[in-house]
Amino acid sequence: MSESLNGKGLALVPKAEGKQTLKDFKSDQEVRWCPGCGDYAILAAVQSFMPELGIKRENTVFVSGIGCSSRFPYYMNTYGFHSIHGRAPAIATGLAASRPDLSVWVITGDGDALSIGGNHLIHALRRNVNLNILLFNNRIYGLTKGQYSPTSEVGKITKSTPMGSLDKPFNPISLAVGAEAGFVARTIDSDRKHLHSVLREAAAHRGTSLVEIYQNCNIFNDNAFEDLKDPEKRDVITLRLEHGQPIANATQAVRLAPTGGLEVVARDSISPEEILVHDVHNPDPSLAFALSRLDEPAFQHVPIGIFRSVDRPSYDHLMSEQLEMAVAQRGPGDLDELLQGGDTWKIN
Amino acid sequence: MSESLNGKGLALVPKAEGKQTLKDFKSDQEVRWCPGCGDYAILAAVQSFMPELGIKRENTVFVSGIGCSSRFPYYMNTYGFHSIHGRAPAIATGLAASRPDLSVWVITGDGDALSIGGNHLIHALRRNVNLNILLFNNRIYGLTKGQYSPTSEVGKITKSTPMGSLDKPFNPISLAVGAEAGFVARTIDSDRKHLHSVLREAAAHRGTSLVEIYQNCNIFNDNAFEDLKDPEKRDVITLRLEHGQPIANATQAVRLAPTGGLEVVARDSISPEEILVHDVHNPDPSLAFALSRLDEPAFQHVPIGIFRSVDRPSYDHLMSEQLEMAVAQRGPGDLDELLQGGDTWKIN
Amino acid sequence: MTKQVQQLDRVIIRFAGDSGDGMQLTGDRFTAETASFGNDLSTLPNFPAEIRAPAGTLPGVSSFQLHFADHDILTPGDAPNVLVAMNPAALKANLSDLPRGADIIANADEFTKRNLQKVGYDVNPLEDESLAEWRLHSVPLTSLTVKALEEFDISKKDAERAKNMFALGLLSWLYGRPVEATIKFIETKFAKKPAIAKSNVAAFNAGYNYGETTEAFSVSYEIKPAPLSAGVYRNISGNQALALGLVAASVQSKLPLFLGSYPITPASDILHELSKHKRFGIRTFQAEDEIAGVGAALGAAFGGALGVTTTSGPGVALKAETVGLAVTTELPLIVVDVQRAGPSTGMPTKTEQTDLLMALFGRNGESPVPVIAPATPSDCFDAAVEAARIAIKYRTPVMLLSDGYLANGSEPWKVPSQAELPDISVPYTTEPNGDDGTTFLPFKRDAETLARPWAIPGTPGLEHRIGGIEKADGTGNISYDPSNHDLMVRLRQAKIDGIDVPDLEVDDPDGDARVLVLGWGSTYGPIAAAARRVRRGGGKVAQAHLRHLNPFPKNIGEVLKSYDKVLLPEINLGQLALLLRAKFLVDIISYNRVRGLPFKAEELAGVIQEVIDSE
Amino acid sequence: MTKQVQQLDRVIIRFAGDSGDGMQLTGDRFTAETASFGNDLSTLPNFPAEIRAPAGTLPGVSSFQLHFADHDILTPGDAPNVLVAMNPAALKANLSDLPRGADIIANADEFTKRNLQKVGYDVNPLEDESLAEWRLHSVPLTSLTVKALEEFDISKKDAERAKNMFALGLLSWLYGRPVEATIKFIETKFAKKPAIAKSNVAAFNAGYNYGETTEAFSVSYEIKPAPLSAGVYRNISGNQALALGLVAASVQSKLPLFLGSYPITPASDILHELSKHKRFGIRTFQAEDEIAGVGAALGAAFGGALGVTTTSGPGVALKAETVGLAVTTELPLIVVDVQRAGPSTGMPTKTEQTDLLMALFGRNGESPVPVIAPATPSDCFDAAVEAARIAIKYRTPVMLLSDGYLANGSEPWKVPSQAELPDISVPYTTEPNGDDGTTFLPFKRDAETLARPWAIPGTPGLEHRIGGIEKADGTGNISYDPSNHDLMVRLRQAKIDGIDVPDLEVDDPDGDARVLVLGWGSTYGPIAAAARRVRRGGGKVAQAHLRHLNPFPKNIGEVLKSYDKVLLPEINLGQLALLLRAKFLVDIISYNRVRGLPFKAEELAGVIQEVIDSE
Ligand SMILES: Cc1ncc(C[n+]2csc(CCOP(=O)(O)OP(=O)(O)O)c2C)c(N)n1
Ligand SMILES: Cc1ncc(C[n+]2csc(CCOP(=O)(O)OP(=O)(O)O)c2C)c(N)n1
Ligand code: SF4
Ligand code: SF4
Ligand SMILES: [Mg+2]
Ligand SMILES: [Mg+2]
Repeated sequence: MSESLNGKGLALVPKAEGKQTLKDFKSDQEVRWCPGCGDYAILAAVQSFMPELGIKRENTVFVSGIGCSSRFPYYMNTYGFHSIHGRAPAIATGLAASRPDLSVWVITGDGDALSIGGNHLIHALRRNVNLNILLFNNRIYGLTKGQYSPTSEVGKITKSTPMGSLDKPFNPISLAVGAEAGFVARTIDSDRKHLHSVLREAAAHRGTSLVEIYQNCNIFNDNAFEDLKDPEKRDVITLRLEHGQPIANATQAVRLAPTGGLEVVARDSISPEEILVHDVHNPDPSLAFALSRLDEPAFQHVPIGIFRSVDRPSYDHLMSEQLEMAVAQRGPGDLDELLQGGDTWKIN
Repeated sequence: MSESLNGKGLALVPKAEGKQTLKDFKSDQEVRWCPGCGDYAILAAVQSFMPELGIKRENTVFVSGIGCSSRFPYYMNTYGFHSIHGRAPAIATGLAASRPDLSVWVITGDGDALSIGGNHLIHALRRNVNLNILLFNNRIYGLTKGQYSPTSEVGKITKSTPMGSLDKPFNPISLAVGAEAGFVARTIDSDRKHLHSVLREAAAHRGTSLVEIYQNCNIFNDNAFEDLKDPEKRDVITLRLEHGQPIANATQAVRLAPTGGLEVVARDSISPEEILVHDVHNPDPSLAFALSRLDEPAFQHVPIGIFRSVDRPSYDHLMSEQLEMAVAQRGPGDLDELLQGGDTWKIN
Repeated sequence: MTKQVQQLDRVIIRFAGDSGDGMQLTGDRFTAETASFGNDLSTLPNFPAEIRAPAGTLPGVSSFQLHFADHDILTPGDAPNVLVAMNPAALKANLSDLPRGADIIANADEFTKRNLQKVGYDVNPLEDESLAEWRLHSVPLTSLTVKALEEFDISKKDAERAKNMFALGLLSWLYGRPVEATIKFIETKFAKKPAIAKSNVAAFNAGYNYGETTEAFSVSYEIKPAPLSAGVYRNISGNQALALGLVAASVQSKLPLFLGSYPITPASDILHELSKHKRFGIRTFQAEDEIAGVGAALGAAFGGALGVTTTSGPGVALKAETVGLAVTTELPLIVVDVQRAGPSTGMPTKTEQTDLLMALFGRNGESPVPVIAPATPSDCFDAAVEAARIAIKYRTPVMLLSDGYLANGSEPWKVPSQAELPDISVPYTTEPNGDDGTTFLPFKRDAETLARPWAIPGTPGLEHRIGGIEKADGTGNISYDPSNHDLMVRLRQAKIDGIDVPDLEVDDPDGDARVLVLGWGSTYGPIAAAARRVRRGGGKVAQAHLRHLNPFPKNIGEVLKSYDKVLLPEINLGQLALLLRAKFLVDIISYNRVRGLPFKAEELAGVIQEVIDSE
Repeated sequence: MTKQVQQLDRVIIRFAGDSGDGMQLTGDRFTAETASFGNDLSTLPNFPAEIRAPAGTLPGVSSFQLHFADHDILTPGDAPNVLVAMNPAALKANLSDLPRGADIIANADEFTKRNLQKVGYDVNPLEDESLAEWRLHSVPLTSLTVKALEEFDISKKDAERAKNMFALGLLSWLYGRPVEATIKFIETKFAKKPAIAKSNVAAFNAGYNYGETTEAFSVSYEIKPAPLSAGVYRNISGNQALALGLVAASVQSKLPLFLGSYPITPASDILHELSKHKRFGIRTFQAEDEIAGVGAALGAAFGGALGVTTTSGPGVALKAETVGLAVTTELPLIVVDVQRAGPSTGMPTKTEQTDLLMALFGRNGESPVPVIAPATPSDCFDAAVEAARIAIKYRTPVMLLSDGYLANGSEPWKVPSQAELPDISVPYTTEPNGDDGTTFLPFKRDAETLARPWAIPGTPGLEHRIGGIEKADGTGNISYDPSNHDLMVRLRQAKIDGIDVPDLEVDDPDGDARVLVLGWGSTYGPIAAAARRVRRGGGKVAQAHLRHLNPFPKNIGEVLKSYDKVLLPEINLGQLALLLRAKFLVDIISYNRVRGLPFKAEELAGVIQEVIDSE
């Protein structure tokens, strides 16, 4: 039974009756990000994407932590919970595990998800609760006005690191793959079409999907992802990951390195058959991991898209199954029977 | 300057004057694990190993969290801190970052390190503070009397999971590699020689080294690693990782899979040149990650040894450097100068 | 040989041995026999933090005390009448609690030179005169057991291990306990190892027969059943009762229960128990830590579940931030704290009442929560239902303060039928509540309870967002307005202050006491027993026990002021006293001992008498 | 044209504009000019939580208030004499605070139809009669600035942005402020963009000249320097003072400072400030969360550092468990809580005093910690040194309770020289302390202070282990002994109770007041100002301010009892009142407002007078 839901992330969520539009998903709250913030584009993309799912709006919930990005739920005309810093995956786990009829989205930032909330994130991933986690990675703490984050590059000069940061950043994709994630993807605020395509697959995946979204913070870390937006550079550094397609762009291509692992080479230096064909469903996460490492040195070749999409039964589903099995085996709970269970005696 | 300390984990720790023995490292406290617990063997191994380091005993500190394993510091005649559940990496980070003259060891369990303490662990690994983390993995919560842990196999029946656990376990090696760890190894309680060899390299590594130690809990999860100890099975399932050596045992061998990643094949089915030669210093962690996945299905082929040992400057060292640089640039701090800094005015 | 049978009205037995000797099991079985016989009873297990502390050492001693009687009793007893000591360590660790004249049944086989040395006995106390003031029964329990099991095909080790069953058999004979259930229990427990099952039954029977047939014991005792009120009874520990209370709360509120928890002594058993009841639609989630445990419970509550989290002191500290979020989002949540000795890790297996002020104040900002504390093991059931009632009705997190003593102690419990339990259900909000008939105001309050509506995802038309930032009264939109904040702070406080809490009842048989002894939580038994003693000695004392620590019962100020003196024993440094002094400016007399153990009734009787005498 | 110069003794100016208008910078610069001129002053920044809230909206308004005078003053002032309103939102948001007759300088250019609509003005208030009761100066600040910068090679946007400098220049002229430092400041700030630097200076000068040469303003004002005691002064905010105090504590204790912290408003600036002072050997560690921040600080303390962690309310909740570990391991640690409005996330940029009870009780078990609260921004310096002194001397975590008002507010500070600062160093233990001369007892206490020895790793012969489990008195070995636990609980409490704390000083000029107004923390300024007002009006009131919240000064009971009435204003629901009532059974009169804002002196004066009148 659990198998049969694989790939059907929303199978248990009731369908909407009429046709929905972007407007249905806009709340009446004034949006309060800085003018020019990448969060606007993501919000617009998500609002325009939601009708496509065709599920009841009231069965959709956005849960967030704290950070600029975590204001997101206020702007969605769905149920929403703006919780506390780092804990959204935990809160969403309880919600999704007890309500399989909901479509639950977690909105989080690089600090929220990877600094204070790192543990909840990796546990959500290994558990595979039916959640879609959108990680807005701007490589900075926005809301607290510009300290470095766990995805900031080494040597970053910020308010808290006037001589440069010392610690090696996390690669969210590598971390997620190392944490047994079933669905891991990366996209970017400025590319609505790509964002939609990734959200579509994330929603379809039944289990925890992690989507890293490169997001520009124009106030504290402007142009962090400029190379990926610059029309001239964009196409030569981005490596689009598409299932069943060779991983390459006009000038670069990925192949198996002779000593193991992957390498990026000039596309015209190898034959087309040598180019690695992407398999998002590969049960072995090793290649997805290797792909996640290609962005070193930074922004020379950046894979974008779905790194891994492998089904396994979701936690909430297995939990429901145990409840059903318990009833099937011994009947539904009877309170009197339970209370009077064990060694009892009677006094008249 | 930071480069020059690479590989010299104890370079800044003062040397012992006389020769030390195992006895020097035994405290006067009665050891209180269950008879037969694997922790005894690890304790004996560590106590017998410490003299080899030749550093001052008083400059050695063991910091632990909470759990059966975390009692460890009481039994070492060094400085010790038995702290709170999951927080040992954080506490040790403050200690090691402020005292480069200490050899700091963290003792932790699978629950302590990977459940409640997961976030501190992964951040310690990416930061690369000079710590040696020994993770006693018995795949169970011992101290709280037998609940499943984040390394328990799916379907495990325990007090808290009478119908079997639902969540996919972490693979501590994969998680660590995904968290940018520079040094990651696995060993086992019963093999003192191997334990010593791994501890030796861990201590030599300047930065955070994570050593997973398979440990038998004979009370709540007996024989979890029996296959690795059974004289008949042991040699055919263990894959010893040794730098510069082919990864193979009498019957099995590891090679690059034609579709990427690694695979284990019958040793006699391939030519010796095809066997993957282990390179612990590979800067790309992809192969170390792939090696960590070989233990699927469980206990068919289990790599043991050092997966990865790659140098990069340690956090504590970089921090000291910034302090020195600040002094070099502007001289040592002068309190009067500081207090009177900024816009001042004088009233007579 | 017919033996003499002596009538007793009550007995206190303490089983003590090595952690590996199975004393908890032995105690549990003796308790079960005693319960089914119909005595009133109360138990106190006491075990080391180590899973298996080194054999034969003092820290390795595990004990189980049982008090049973032909009348209703209140505590596991101060001083045992009988000590079963399975080794020298058990004798040494417990002797100081034993009044002169009490019986000691010692396992002579274990009093070897090596074992004696381990605990610092130079000579064997069974053989010198040092125990002359007690009634010593030196019995070679191990060798008798091994001999009795000679014919069985089991290892010597297994045979030796059955010595606790021999001891249990002997004690069962000594106090005329019914044995059938124990035999059945052994058979079920070892169903998969028939040889072990049979040999344990044989050891049990051998012990029983040893008492009956040898001359070692010349007297056996009879303790009549207690005249309990009619009904079905079972023996129950506090953790079990609490878990069952939560199941009952789920059924009676018609809400699915979601438990988010992280194991910790002495609370883990609630998680274990609840995880068995999936048939009731109960979801138990072992989280990665306490923060995730409470977070998941809160998330489930947002989704319409009865969200519960269970933990002990250090875990409560970790949950503080999330409980604050529950306070401000006004969602129902039950936070169970099975208090243990602190600070920090403290003494995890020992009891204490030191988390009251943390429960009340351990969060940033003005963050009021109701606090409830059960008085006895079985009362944990009712307290859990009451906590759920308040959480649901008022949409608030509720702190339920049990402790290590209640958690593991047990007593007979008159099992309620479902029909007797209150209906605590409150319907979700499903319709718009705005004046215009279409808008939904998530923070528009019920005029009577001040509770806000609970509209759960899946309800069309009521889509709304909540969060930790201050909310505008009514709409719930983010608000930084100073007056709104002041208003909301006061409304949240007023909601908690207004919770309907039953009046405090005072027990004063003669109605003319001038001294009131007050308590809360698990000190109920010792305080009530102490009051009885004092009254038996002619002293006048009134007694009252607080179950609601926040808000207090409405009549409490009046009660406090109507006595000349108020004595408040607490297993802390005076936490409730601080609250009462502050609120009522009454000069409460505190009596505080923080020893990780429950009070003794005798000790408290002395303290009460002193206060009376100082009048 | 020579203009009239009018003498004033004090002025309150509020700069208000959009978040993007640079009001904080403008206020800071005006403050710096005012400070260097020698007035006494006090400031109150007030900004939205959003980084850049939508332009032109009410939630996007950012303001900065400055009170300066020719005498010593205590607060940033209740009601501005002058409001600089850069747009309609700024006018609308602040008008209600403005007494009739006050000056309004409004940027007429921004009062466009669109901007007016955004905040719900139907007609332009600059043009109808609605502001008739104020003195309105409608100045086209933007266009004047743009015009003044025509010749510069900068974008129109950059030119417009300089309008705050124009306003600053105008106000500088109006109040006769010295301008050199501001010009230098602008040049340094924009050193890398010379065109911007030059144009900003030009805008500033243009504003100044506009005042001097046009007829728009006919009067300018003179406020003489305040007769402050001789010395070097600087203007300082609470966060800055606290950071410098920590640096000083490190120097004066001869201990390297280790800060483990996680960013959170309004505490982050302490992290920022300390991270600049690496020359002092200060290590700042931005941790993954608050738990790691305090954990690392504690680890560093174990290694011999002055361990510090800085945070705000929600972060304190998270640190509770680790602070408990520090309590039981008895290691020095400073926990700084810059309180903000709660509960939960609350209102992060607003002030509050609601964490006092959490600081005292927010941990499991009996877990006493000293608590200290600074009274004014500059007092944060001394409070930090005092916290360090206690932490080191008594080997204990210390809670230092600042708040959002102190953190961002500023005042002139008479800079102490290092020679005036106390030596707070305490040597590490380096020798065995056992009676045998060779053993080391990590929990053998100093007879006077009850502090345990602090022997750090690297010290030969003193190797020892500490931890969170209860420790045997003296040896520190794990102990489950009931009497030992009771003893240790009491010893830990006695150590804190015995901390040497200066007596509470009472300010009662005439010595015959019957009413005492008491406060703690940041309410000092408004309370003292209120007391002055009351006295000026002939009322008799004594004033006292608590810096040590735990333990209390020894004489406090006596002080409380020597007045008929004690009034205690707090920005919470009565947290200190609860403690004092409990301890001294005194019927404290509480005055509580929880609006996220400091009290106003006028408001408190009224309350004090009422209490006096009710005598
Ligand atoms: C417990 C707690 N600690 C710290 C904070 C302060 N804080 C709020 S958001 C944030 C980090 C924001 O960074 P990120 O998650 O990257 O979000 P962004 O603002 O960049 O979208 C911090 C440190 C808090 N609100 N709560
Ligand atoms: C904050 C907190 N939560 C929970 C506990 C209870 N606890 C102690 S050890 C432990 C887990 C032990 O498992 P592991 O780390 O694997 O160590 P082991 O005992 O197996 O060596 C737990 C849950 C605690 N002491 N503190
Ligand atoms: S600070 Fe950065 S992330 Fe935050 S709203 Fe502004 S631009 Fe966006
Ligand atoms: S419970 Fe398991 S891990 Fe703990 S001491 Fe016993 S055998 Fe070892
Ligand atoms: Mg960010
Ligand atoms: Mg374990």
